[in-house]
Amino acid sequence: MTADTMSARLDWYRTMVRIRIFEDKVQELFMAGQIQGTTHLCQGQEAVSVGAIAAMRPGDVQTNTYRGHGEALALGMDPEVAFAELMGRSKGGSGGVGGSMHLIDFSKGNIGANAIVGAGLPIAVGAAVAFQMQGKPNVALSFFGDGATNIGTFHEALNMAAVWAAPVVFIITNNLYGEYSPLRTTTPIDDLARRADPYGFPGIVVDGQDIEAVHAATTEAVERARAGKGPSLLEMKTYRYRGHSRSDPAKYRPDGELEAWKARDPIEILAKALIAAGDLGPNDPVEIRNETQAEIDQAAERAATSPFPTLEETRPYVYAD
Amino acid sequence: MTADTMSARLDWYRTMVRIRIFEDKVQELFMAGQIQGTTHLCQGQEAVSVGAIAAMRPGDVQTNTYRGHGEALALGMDPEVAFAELMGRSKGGSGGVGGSMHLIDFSKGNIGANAIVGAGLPIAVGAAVAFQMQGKPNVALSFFGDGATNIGTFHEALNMAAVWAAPVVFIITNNLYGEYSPLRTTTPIDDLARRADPYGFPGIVVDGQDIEAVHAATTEAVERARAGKGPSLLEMKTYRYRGHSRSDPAKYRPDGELEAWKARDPIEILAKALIAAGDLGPNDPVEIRNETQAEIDQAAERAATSPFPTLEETRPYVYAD
Amino acid sequence: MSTLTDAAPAGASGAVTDLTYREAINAALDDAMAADSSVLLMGEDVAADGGVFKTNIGLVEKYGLARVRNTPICENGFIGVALGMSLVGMRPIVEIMFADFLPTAGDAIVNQLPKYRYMSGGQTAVPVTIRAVGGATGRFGTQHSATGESWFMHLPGLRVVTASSPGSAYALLRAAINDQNPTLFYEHKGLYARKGPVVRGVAAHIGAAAVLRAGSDVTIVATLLMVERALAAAEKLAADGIAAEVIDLRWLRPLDLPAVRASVEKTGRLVIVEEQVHAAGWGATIISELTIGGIRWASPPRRLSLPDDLPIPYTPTLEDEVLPSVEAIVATARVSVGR
Amino acid sequence: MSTLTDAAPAGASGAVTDLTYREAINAALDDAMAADSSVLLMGEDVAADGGVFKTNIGLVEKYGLARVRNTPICENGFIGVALGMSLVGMRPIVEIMFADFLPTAGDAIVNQLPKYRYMSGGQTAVPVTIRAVGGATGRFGTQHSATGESWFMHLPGLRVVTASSPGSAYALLRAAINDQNPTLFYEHKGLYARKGPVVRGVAAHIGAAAVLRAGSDVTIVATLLMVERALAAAEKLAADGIAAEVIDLRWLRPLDLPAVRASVEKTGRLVIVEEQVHAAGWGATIISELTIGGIRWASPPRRLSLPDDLPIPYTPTLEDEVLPSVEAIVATARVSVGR
Ligand SMILES: Cc1ncc(C[n+]2csc(CCOP(=O)(O)OP(=O)(O)O)c2C)c(N)n1
Ligand SMILES: Cc1ncc(C[n+]2csc(CCOP(=O)(O)OP(=O)(O)O)c2C)c(N)n1
Ligand SMILES: [Mg+2]
Ligand SMILES: [Mg+2]
Repeated sequence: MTADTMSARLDWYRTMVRIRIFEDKVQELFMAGQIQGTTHLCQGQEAVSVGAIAAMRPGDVQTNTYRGHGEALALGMDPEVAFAELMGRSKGGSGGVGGSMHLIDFSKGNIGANAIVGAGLPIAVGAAVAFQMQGKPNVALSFFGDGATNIGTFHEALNMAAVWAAPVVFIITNNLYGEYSPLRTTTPIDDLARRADPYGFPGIVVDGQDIEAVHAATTEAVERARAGKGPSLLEMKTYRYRGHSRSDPAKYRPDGELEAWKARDPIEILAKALIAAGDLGPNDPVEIRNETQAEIDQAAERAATSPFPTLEETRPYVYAD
Repeated sequence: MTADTMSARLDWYRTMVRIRIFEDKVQELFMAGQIQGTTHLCQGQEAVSVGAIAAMRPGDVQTNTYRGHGEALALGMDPEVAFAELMGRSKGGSGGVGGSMHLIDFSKGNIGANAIVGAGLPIAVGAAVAFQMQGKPNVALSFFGDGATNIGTFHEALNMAAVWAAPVVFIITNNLYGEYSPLRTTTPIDDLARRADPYGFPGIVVDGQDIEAVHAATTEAVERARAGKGPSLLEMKTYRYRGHSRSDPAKYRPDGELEAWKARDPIEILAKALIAAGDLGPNDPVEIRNETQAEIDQAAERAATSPFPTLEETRPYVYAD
Repeated sequence: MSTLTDAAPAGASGAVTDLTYREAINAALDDAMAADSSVLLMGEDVAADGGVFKTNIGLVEKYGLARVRNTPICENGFIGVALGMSLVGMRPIVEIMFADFLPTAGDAIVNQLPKYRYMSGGQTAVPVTIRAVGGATGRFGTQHSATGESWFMHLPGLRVVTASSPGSAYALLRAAINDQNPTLFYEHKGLYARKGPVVRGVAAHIGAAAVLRAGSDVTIVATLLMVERALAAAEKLAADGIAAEVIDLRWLRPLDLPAVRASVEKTGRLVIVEEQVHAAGWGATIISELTIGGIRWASPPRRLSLPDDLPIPYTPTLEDEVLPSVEAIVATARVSVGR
Repeated sequence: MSTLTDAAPAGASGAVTDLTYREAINAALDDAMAADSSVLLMGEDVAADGGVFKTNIGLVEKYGLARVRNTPICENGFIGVALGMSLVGMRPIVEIMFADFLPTAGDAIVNQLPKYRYMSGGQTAVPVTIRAVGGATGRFGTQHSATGESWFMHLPGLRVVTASSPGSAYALLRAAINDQNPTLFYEHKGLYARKGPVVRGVAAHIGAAAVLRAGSDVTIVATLLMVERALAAAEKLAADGIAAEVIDLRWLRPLDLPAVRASVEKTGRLVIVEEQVHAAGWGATIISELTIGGIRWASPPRRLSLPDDLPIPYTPTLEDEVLPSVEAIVATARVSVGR
C-alpha cells in the first residue's frame, strides 16, 4: 500500500469515527432537548458515506437526504457548524433554519439534503446534465435509501439519466428498512441493483460495510460517468444501528439482527485491516476515539454558544436578488 | 376451429372494423367542427384493444386513456353514445361533459379513460386489490402508451401490484411515439416488456398487429392474475396510423414507416386468416365494411340530434349523495 | 356503504367519553371499520406500531393487514390505488404522514379524485378519505410543517375538513368516511395529546362550522391548532369585558359562510386566525365573500397569519415567533373593538 | 446570469414590432437564449415541430437539442432536473404543456423550488422559469383547461406571473428568465393568435401590475384571457358614460396591492374578473387585503369567476357559459356604479 493510499485510509477511518461519535452526540443532545424536532441517524452506515464520497473530485457534487449527517461530515463540514444547524443557531450551515434534515454546504459540493423521499435524485441528474452541457469533467452523486426506490422520482430520474447519458451515480443506502417497514414488505425484490436494468445501465450490489468495496465500486462508477459512459446504480448493503428517527426503539427488528450487523461494523472492519497492514497501532483506535470524542464534545459546546437567528436575519434566505 | 371460436373471431373482426370506421368518422367530424377540442385516434391499434378485451370476463374492469375509443367500443359502448359524448351532447356516455378523452362506461367495466398520462395505472391496481379483498374472481386491465412507461405512476403502480400480488394486467400499447417523440429519444431501451423485471413478474413482448397473439398473451396473463399469481406486463408492438392528435400531420415519422406498418394491418391480417380458414367469404370484408360504415354514419347522425346539456343537468355529476 | 347516519348513529352510539385527539381519531377509525367491512386504512407504516403518530393502535390486530395496509413510499400512486378501490365498492382511508407530502400526490388530488365522478357523468361515487397530518410547533422544518389546509379548497368535487379537538376529530372523521365524495381530512400534529369529550357513533354534519363560544363584540374564526388559541384569547378578553365569539370553521369546502356571516352581522368585527400564509387561503376567501355580500364592518376585519414571505423555519425560537399567539389574538381583537 | 436589465436592455433593444402572443413568447425565448448561453428550454416535445403550441419555432435549429431539450413524460422529474441545473450555473426554462399538469409536479413546485434557497440558508439562487400553458375555450375538457394561476401564489420563495398580451408576454417572460428566483409563468392557450406591439429587449418590472385603461368610476382587475374581455367591457361602458379603470394584475406573487388599492381609492368600486373558482384565488386575496386595509368601498366589490362547484366541462356550449363574458362584466360594472 502506498503512503498515499495509506494516509487516505487513515483519513477514512478518522472520518468514520467522527461520524459515529457525532451521531451518538446528536442522540444525546436530542434527548437533552438541545436539538429539537427530529433526527435521522446513520450509525452503521459510515462506510457508505465515507467510501463513496472519497471517490469524488473537486467540482463534483452530491445530493443526500434527511439522514445526511454522514455525507455532510464526509464532505468536510465542520462539526461545530453542523451542530449549530441542528440546534437552530445562526452559525449553522443554513443559518439555523434548516435543522437536522438539511445539512447543506455548496462550497463542499453538498448541494442538497432533502426531507422529501426521492426528491434528491432528479436534482442530481440536473446537476450532471448541466456539467455535460458546460463541458465540465464533473460528476454528480445521489444518496438515497432503499425505500426511495419505490417512489416515482426514482424511476423518472434514472430514466432521464439514461436517456441523456448523464454523469451521475445513484447510490442506494440499503439499510433494509424504510421507516418501520422491512424492505420486503414494500418492495418485491431483494437486490435493488436489479432496478437499473430497465434503463440499460449497470446496477451493482456492494458490501456497504466494507469501505474498500464501497470506494472501489463508486470510483469505477464515477470514472465511468466522467468518461461520458453514463450513469450507474450502486446498491450498498448496510444497516442503521438506531431506529428510524428521534426515539424510535425499532421494535420491528427481529432479535439478533442488530447484533449480527454490528459483528460486521464498518469501522471495526477497516481498523482490523489497517492494524493488520501495520498502518494503525493496536492502541490507535482507542486514542483516535478519545481525541475525536473531545473534538466533538467541544464542537457541540461551541455550537451551543451561537445565538438563535432573528427573523430579520433569515429574510434574505427566501428570495435572491 | 370450433364454431364458438369461429364466431368469436368474426366478432373480433367486425369490432375492429367498427373501431376503424368510427375513428375515421371522428376525424371527419372533427374537421367539420362537429367534434371540438381534440381527438386521439387509434387506427392501426385495433387488434390490441379488441384482442385484449376479449380476454375479459363479466365483472372484470379496465382503465384506458384519452386514446381510448378502441377500448370503449371493444367493451360494447354504443357508437351513438360515443359520438354523442364526443359532440358534447346529453346522450353521451358522460352526459357530454367528458368529450373525446373520456369515454367511460362503468356498466361495461370501462371504469376510466384518463387524460393524464400514467394516471390510469394505480386506479387499475386499486380495483384489482379491491377484488382481492372482496374475494371476487375478477381482474383489472390497464391500457397505456409507451410514453407512459417513463412517468412515476408507472413505477409506483407496478411496484404496488407486485407487492400485493394484485390481479392486474398492464398493457403497453407501444405505438413507437409519445406525442411527437420517437420512443428511443425518451426511453433508453427498445423492449419495454423488460420494465417488468425490477418487480419480479413477467414482461412479455407481443405482436400487436396479430389479434390472435394479443388475445393469447392477454388470456394467459388474465388467467394467471385470476389464479392469484399476480400481475403481468404485456408490451403490444403496434402503430398509430394518424398523427398524435387533432390535425397533427406526423411529419416526424420517417418515410415509409407508415406504409410498412400498413402492410401488416391488423384487420387485413385477421381477414386473411378468416378467409383462409373459410370462415369469411372473399366478399365479406367489403360487405362488412359497408354495413359498418352505414351503422356508424347513422350513429353519428342520431348523436347529432341529441341536445347539449344544460348546466343544471350537469350539477349532479360533481357531488354524490 | 356505512350504515352510520346522524339520525341513527351506529355502534356505542351516544356514549360520551373523554379521549385524547389521538384516541378520538383511533376511535373513529375503529368504529368506522367495525361498522362497515368495506372501510380500510392504508398508508406508510399505518400498521407498524400503531402508525407514526400512534393513531392506529390496535387496528391491525383487529382488522388485519389487508384492511390496515402498509404501502410503499409513493403517495401519488397509493392515492390512485385508493381511488381505484373506491370505484368498485371499497371505502379507503388514506393516511398521509405529513400534509407537506400531499403535493407529491398532486395529480391524484387535483386531477383525479375531484373530477372522476364528473368526467364519468355521475356514473360513480368516489368515497375516499385522505387523512393528512399537518401543522407546525414540532420543529420539523420547512418541508414537514405546513397545514396545507387551503391548498385544495378551490377544487369542485372535493370536500376539505379540519379537526381542532378530540370531539370534532371523531365526528368529522366519521362524517368524512361516511360521505360518498373524496374528502381531505386535516389533523394537526400539535393536538394529538389534547384531551376532550367525544360522542361515539355520531357523525358531524357536512359543511357546518361550530360556534364554540358565543359573544357579541368580535368574531374570531380559526381552524386546527389556532382554535384553542382563539378560545384562550377569548377567555382573556372576557376578563376585560370583551365578549368574543369563537368559530371553529371546520369545513373549508363546503365553506360555511352563512355561519360566519351570521356572527359578523352580530359583532361587526372579525379576526381571522390561520396557521398559513393569508394569500389564497380560507381566511381571505371568507373576508372576500362577506365583503362582496355587502356585510357592514363596524371595524375592518383583521388577520393573524403566517408571514407573507417566509417559509416555516426549523429554528425553535422562530417557529414559535411566526405562529399566531394567544397574546397577538388578544391584542388584535382589542384593536378591533377599540378598547 | 443574463446581462439583461431594465436600465440597459440587450439585443434588438427598444425596437417595437407587432407580434402574435405566440411570436412574442418565441421572441422572448430566442432573445434570452441569445443573450445568455446558460439559458435553456426543456419539456415534452419542445424541440419537435416548434412545440405543441408552436411557441418554439426555430429555436432548436438555432440552439441545438441540448439547449432545446425534449424530455420524457415526467413533469415532477424534469422540474427537479431543472432545479438541479439551476444550482450549478444554468438558467432552465421548463415548458409545461398544460397547466393542469403542474400538480403532477407538485412536490417539485411546492417543497423544492420555493424552499431550496431557504433550506440552504441562502447559499444558492434558483433561477428556474416554468412556462405553464393554461386556460379554457379550447374544448379540452376538465383535465386540460385550468389556468391554475392561483394554485401556488401562497408559496414564499416563488414568483407567479401571468401574461395577457403579446407585449406583456415578452416583457414578463424576459423578467422571469432574468430573475434569480423560481418563477411560474402562465400563458393562456386562447391568446396565442392575438397580435400586438412588442418592445424587444426590455424586461418588465417584477411585481408591477399594469393599468391598461384609466377610469374613475369602477376598477376592473383581470388576468390572462379575462384582460381583453375587461377591456372590451370598458369600451362598451365608456359608450354609456361609465369610465372603467382596467388593471392587468400580471403578478400574483409578489402581488401588486398598492396598484389596485390606488385605483380603488379613486373609484371606490371593484370588479374582479377571474378564470378560476373564487375560493383561495388572487381575487379573494385582493378583496380581503384591501378590506383589511380599511379601504372605503363606495359599493361592495363584485366578482366574476368560474362556478364555485363545477369543474370545467368539455361541452362547447357549457364551456362558453361558465366563463366570465364581456356582457357579464358590463352588467356587473353597471350594478356596481348603480347606473
Ligand atoms: C414523499 C415522502 N413520503 C414519506 C416521507 C416520510 N419518510 C421519511 S423517511 C421515510 C423512509 C425512507 O426510507 P429509506 O428510503 O429506506 O431511507 P432511510 O430512512 O432508511 O435512510 C419516510 C417514509 C417523506 N419524507 N417523503
Ligand atoms: C402528465 C401528463 N403529461 C403530459 C401530457 C400530454 N400528453 C398527452 S398524450 C402524450 C403522449 C403519450 O404517449 P404514449 O404514452 O406513448 O401514448 P400514445 O399517445 O402514444 O397513445 C402526452 C405527452 C399528459 N396528458 N399528461
Ligand atoms: Mg432504508
Ligand atoms: Mg405511444
